[in-house]
Amino acid sequence: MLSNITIYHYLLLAFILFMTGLCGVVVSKNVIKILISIEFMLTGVNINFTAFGLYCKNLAFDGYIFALFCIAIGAVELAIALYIFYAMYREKQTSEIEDYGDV
Amino acid sequence: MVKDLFNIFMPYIALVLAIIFQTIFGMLRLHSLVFKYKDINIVISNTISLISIVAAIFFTLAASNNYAGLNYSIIMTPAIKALSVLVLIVGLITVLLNTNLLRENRQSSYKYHVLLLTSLLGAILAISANDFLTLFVSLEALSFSLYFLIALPKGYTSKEAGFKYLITNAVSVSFFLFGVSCILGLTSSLNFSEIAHILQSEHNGIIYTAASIMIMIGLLMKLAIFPFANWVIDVYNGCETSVLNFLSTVPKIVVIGVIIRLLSGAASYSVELNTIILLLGLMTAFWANIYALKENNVKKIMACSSAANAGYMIIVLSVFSAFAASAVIFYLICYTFINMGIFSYLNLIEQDYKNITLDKLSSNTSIPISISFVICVLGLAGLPVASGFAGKIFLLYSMLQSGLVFLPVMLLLLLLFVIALYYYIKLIRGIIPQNTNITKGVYPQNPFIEPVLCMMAIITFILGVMPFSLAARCLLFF
Amino acid sequence: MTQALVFYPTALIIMVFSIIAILSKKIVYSLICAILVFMASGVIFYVLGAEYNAVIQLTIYGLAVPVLLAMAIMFTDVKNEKRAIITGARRYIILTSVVLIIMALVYLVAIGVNITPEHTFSPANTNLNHFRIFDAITDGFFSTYLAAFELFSLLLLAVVAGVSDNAK
Amino acid sequence: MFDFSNILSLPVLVFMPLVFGIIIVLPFFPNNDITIRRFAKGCIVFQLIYSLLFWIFYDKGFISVYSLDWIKTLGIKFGFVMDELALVVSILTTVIFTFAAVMSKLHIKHGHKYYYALLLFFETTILGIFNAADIFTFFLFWELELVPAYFLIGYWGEGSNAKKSAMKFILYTFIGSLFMLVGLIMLHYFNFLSSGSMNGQIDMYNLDKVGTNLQILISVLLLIGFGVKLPVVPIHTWLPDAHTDAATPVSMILAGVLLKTGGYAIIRFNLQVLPEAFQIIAPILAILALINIIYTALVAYAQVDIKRIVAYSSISNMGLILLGICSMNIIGLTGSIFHIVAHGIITAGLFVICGIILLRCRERDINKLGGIAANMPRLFGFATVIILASIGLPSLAGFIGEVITITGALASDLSNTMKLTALLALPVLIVSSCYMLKFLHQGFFGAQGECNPSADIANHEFLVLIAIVVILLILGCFPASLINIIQNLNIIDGAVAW
Amino acid sequence: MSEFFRDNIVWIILYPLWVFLLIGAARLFAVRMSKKLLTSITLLGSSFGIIFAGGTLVNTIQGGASEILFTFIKVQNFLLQIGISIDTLSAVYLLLLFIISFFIQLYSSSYMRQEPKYYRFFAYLNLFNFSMGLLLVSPNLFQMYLGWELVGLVSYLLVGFQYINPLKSIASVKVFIINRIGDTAFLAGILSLIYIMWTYSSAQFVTLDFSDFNLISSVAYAHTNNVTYFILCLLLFFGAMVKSAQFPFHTWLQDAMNAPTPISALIHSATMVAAGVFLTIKLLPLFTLSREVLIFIVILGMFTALFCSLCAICQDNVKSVLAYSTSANLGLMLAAVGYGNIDLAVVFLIVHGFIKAALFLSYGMINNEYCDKRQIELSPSFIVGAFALSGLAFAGLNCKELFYDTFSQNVFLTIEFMLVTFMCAVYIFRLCCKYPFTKLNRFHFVEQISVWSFLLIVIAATFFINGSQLGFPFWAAFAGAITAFVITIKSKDSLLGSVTRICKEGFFIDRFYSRNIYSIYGKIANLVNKIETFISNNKILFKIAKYLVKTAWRIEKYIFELPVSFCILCTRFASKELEIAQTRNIQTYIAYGALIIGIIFTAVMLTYSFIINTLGGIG
Repeated sequence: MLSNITIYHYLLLAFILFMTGLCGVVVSKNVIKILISIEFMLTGVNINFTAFGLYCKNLAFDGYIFALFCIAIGAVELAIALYIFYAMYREKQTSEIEDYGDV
Repeated sequence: MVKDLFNIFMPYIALVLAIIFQTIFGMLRLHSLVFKYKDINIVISNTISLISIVAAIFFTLAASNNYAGLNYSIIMTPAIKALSVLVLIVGLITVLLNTNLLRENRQSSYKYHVLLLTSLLGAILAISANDFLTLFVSLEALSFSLYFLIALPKGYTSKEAGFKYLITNAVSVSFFLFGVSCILGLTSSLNFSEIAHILQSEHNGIIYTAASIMIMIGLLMKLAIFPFANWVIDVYNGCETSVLNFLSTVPKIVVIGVIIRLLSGAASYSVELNTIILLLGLMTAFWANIYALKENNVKKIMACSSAANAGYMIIVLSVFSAFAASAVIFYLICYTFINMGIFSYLNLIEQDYKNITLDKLSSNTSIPISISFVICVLGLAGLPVASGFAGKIFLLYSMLQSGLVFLPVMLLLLLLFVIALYYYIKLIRGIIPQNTNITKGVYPQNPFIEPVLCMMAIITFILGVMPFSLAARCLLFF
Repeated sequence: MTQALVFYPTALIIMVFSIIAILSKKIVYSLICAILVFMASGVIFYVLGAEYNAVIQLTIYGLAVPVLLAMAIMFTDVKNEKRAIITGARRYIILTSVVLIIMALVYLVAIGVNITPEHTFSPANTNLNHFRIFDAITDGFFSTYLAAFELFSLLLLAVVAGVSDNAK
Repeated sequence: MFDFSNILSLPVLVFMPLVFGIIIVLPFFPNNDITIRRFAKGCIVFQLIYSLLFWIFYDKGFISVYSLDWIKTLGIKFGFVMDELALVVSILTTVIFTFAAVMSKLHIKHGHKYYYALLLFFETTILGIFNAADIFTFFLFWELELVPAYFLIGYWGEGSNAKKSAMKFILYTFIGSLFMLVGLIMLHYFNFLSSGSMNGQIDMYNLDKVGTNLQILISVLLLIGFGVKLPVVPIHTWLPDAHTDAATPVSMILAGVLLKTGGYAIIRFNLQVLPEAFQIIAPILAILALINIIYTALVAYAQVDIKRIVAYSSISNMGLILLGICSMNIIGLTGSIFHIVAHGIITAGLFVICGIILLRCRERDINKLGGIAANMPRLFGFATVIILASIGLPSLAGFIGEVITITGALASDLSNTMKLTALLALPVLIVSSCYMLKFLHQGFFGAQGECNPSADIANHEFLVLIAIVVILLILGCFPASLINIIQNLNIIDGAVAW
Repeated sequence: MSEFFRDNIVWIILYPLWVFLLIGAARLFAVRMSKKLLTSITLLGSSFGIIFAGGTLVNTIQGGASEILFTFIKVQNFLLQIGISIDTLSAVYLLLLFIISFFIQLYSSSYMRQEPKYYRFFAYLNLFNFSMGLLLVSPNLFQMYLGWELVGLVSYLLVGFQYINPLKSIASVKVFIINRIGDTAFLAGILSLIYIMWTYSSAQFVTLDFSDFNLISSVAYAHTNNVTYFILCLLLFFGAMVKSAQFPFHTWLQDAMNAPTPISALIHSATMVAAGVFLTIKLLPLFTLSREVLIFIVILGMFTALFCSLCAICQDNVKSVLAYSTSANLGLMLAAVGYGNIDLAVVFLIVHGFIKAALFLSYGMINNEYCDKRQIELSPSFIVGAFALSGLAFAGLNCKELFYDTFSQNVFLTIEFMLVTFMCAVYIFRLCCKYPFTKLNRFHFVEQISVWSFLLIVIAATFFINGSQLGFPFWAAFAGAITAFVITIKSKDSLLGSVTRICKEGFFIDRFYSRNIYSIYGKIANLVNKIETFISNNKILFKIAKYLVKTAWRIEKYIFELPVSFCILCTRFASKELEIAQTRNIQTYIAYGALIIGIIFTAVMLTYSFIINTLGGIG
């Protein structure tokens, strides 16, 4: 049983990674760690997509394509986040998320 | 392909051309080479954007109804057309109102236009997208540009608002993607039509509902639906009004349009999903209305109102029927115009005050302006003469049509309208001039604001008094 | 069997290091762990037959993103995190996540015992022809997902425009 | 020969005040208080004359219709219709607005332009309610009336917390009207299901195929809306506050006309459209009406604020009107409509008196008032007549309404509850005389109180009061003049025919 | 000729109304009008009234007449008409009304000459004439109710005439409200009767004409059980009871004594209060069918007579004594009506009216409210009236004898009647003994005319009424008079100085009225006084009413305002909580969001699976 790797193994892995990412978003104190956690969530999603891309009956490999877009967009999102974070940082000189709650 | 071009892509191409032109123009700083006048770059880029948006509106209207392109990944129906035009109109108005924003950021005027046009492009593409990938990318285009637009004004608060919007969106998009991946696994397809076709023939288990809910979370977070609604207050508060005008309407139009399509196709076969959406809508409306009661800051009140209105629409959408969809679209149209009116008034005030509280609302005493504002607020409150009244009647009627089961929901909805009335009246009360010294701002006024506001009030009034033509049109959509 | 031999260590790396990345107090450690997780997921992609995804994952998440993050850490002079006090709803969300993960594990074990053909996803093509996959992907990019693809490029342009001016 | 009835047009009747109101607000209009006041007064008097023309050219079976497509897909029209009931209440409206406009002279001290514009707008909305032919037209005006009412109460109020009261009024009414809206929509929809055609006209509804339970549901939903306006006891608490805090002319309108819209609507909808359901609800409603009558009369006695006393007496009288409607026969209905008119005039008169006292004495606490009779004998005379009318003395209008109403309830065939209710409602004659005479003798009698009223009534107040007294006397001595008009009403035939 | 009077009596009844309106309009528009003119037009009305009523009386001896003037209300089968109907009774009563009115108006012109509100007073007098006329000539019960209410109104207005005095104004309110109770019951009775007739009679319209009353009563009696019929009759009789100041409601007459004395004479002793007797006579066809009602009327009347006489003995105030006496005598009249002797009741009504009016007037003549007088004095005419009232002489004597004859069949009634006669003499002569007599001056000339006219009428009536003999009532009255003397002398406050002293020295009297007997008398007086104060303060009623009002107000404040305050509280609480949730930290938002959506999801899924498992699916 364990030697036979099915799609469920991948899905479980993806789910665990996603949940870990979610927990990370919620508990992290540092902005950068939050961003990393978001990337974890996206990675989990990507594993899901790739697994489905391989394992389901879709011959167009939509899952792969979707995963590619996800990777790219995730990176862009991270870049924007860092940009805005840096702009904020210049005002406040702190990287703790708790300190960014003035509005 | 040529036919495709004319039927679907011409609006996009108009916008894309404008984006490219703006980028080149701005990045190379051509304006400073050609013109010496300080504000001329703002004028030029405004003009280009306006022309492109008007062209896009024109092309959208000219496109044929009912067309699908790119292997059914993009489609065009009358409803989509209407919503696209609505989005473009919001873009147009936003461009007209941007003086305050750009005055402080003269250098980044082109940046503003590129981002605005990109988000418009993303928005209209998202409305007509027929598969999840296109939808995902266009939604991201919309929100990425919005991150920048929110963070664009100088100062810390706008940055924080942008950052919060970003984090919320990133998490919600992750949920959305997870859901989409599950749907992909279940149906082996990303295309809405195919998914609907497959789901009709297959049994839907808990995984399906969970996946749909995750997709919905991704979408509803943009609407500020209850458990994910708190961001809306912080973000609106830190947002500049012309951007807010955009933020409070465009994502709403897009997401409602998408949800209508999803529910009418793929996801309408799950009672659980509809129930959850209904519950979320009700909770949102309660949360927003109650939160707004004690609020004194107009932007925060508008944030709550925005969430509450999204809640009403979601409630009606959950009892999905063709009539309900038409009613929601009608309501959405009314709401958009009202919202634009209100934010243009706030824009007028924001010239003088950064933090708009209720007692500062009356700083401008011009009578037609005040009356226009009052008409718009009446529209939000759903009192007659303004379009919100007709919209609410349509919403309720569609609930009734879906069966007597929804009578309690209808009554709850009514209760919500009443609670909402309380803070809308506070707004109206705020507009009545007190005996305070009126301090006019140092800046020259944006000449577009007052005409825009009056126009919105007139539209609201006309839609309120004679809703029939538009309503009839909306009924034909489905 | 070879799949299993690759899968389990990689999965273990992903799980362990992702948790370490979240729990570690030093932000640099988190970054390193994150890099490990991203790379390991690249391996997973490879195992799943998506070489292109794997390559892109490794280049973007393995190189570009860590560099970006490292620069951000450098620029922002990040201090080590104080001990996280997890309160309120956050505590419950962690609890729920853990419970959900355990439930999923149990579910998998239960299913793994009685996997029936109907419930099993099988690979779409047993003989994976990598060129065929490549064809399919490019075909998708330039026919069905053309709009998305183009829009993505415009998105990049907009982001560049957005970032360019003020990030001195 | 020129036929005068050709100039009678319902849209003109309804919208004329609005047009005048807009003219006042327009920027070119002189911003002179006196000019504005005279112009507005002229408009309202003109409106009165115009509405009286409808009465003069009234002949039996007279129905004037005006209709325009509004929302075609739902069969909703924008239409007006005037039958005898609408005629009677419309004239009541114009009369009371005339009184209110005349009384505004001393009571309104700021914001003349907007005050008079809103007053005219208010008149339009109320006339719209009374003459609406279509349920959505009706609802439109019903909601619209909140806007001027809110501002008139809140911004020209005499009380210290006028704005709060206005808000309370708005919220109560709005809650009610939303329930009503559900009811109306259901009515419309089930009419469509039952008759197969979308139709919004009030007199065309046909719910034969709709189950009784559903009809009751609709009827109850509508009643919640109307009950707030009427008001029925558990949901009446907005009324004393609003009436107390509003300026006197506004109080006159509120009590004289606005409450009557509730009674009117119950007759129009619950009785005319949903008679079967109302047949079942009526006995229960009659008990509520009884509570209304007796309970609020008792509460009125506990009040010390003169305007509150009058406000509670209004509730009590509205209960009587409700009782008459509940009896579901010609006598009761005639009594109700008669009492609608009579009480409208009486309560306007009472508020005029309160207003004059407030203005002269700057005191509204009944314990601190006193001795007005000695200083203002003319006011005292009028007050005596109006108060006597309000406690139902024969030869004045109030008595006729009360007697016919109670007789109608007694003659009701619905159930024995109604008869018992009718007899139990009679003690209101005693209780009402208690609180009203308390008002009279504490306010007017006795040695001179703390306040020192300086002057007797002014000329314009005199005119209003004499008009009120004359109307009360005419209605009280020759009630047949009004009853004969009401008798021709079609609803009444319907009520018997079911 | 007499037909002319009969047919035009309606103008005579309407004339006072016009005068009233004329005065009102004149005052309203501040037109000056001389007092003489005013008095003369008023007197003109009354004098013509006397002529017409007399003429009509002559005519009606041959038979009555009735005529419908106009339809007041006509809704479906609810028909109320205003008309005029004259029979002997009403003609006699009208005559009484106009005669007394005439002289009292004359009297008032002198009495009220210092009153600044002279015009108003005369306007009210005219209004009274009109409303009383309306009541008397009413062809149906409903019109009678109209008049009934109107006379009540006039009474109220006149009691509160000196409203500057807060005590008087409160008294007027009390008078009105107690009258109102009776009126309401009366109205309830009328409406019930209408309802019964609608249900059971074949007639299309129920007008409640007095001419139809035989039919009406038979129908009503046939279709109701005994209790219902009794209650119905009682409701109707209630009106009469209150108006005639019978036992539990007699207190309003005391309050009514706050009115100017001419009014006490006109309204509160001679005419209006006797309307109850008039109504009872009119409704007798209804009452006779039920023995219980008649018994009730007799018992009530006799009891009131006894009770009020007892009360009167204890009073010191002349007007109060007279008021109690009025109640007592009206009780006697009602008892007579209940006993079936209508003629006696009517005769006594007239005689008593004149006597009482004369008594009041002669008291008021001296003790004018407008003169500042410290001490109460009486005029000689008062003693003449006292003789008549007590039954020692003149028409009073005749009536008492007739009463004795009527009641002689029943021992209890006879005894009671004797007691009443005895006490009547006691209280009236006690007054005569207590207060000194005074000389009249020329200012009282006009007043004297009125008083002596009344007394002359009474004296003249002696010769027209049968039964002038010195029977038991005379002796009872005589004994009463003696007792009064003795009591007055015994008590030290006597003002008849010399006589008092002589009697005091006579030891046999001292012995006779030993301390014990005297204290018994004192105790009874105290007891009666207690009951009286208890009733007159309306303690129970007041307490109940107060409690009701308080409770209602509390409900109003605490319960019906509850939704509002509850909403406010809830909203406050909720918005506070929401404020806490709005932490401004984006992580908490996400955390709460994820948690809540998880809970909702789980709950909904569980609910639906439960529904599907238990109900086997929805569709």
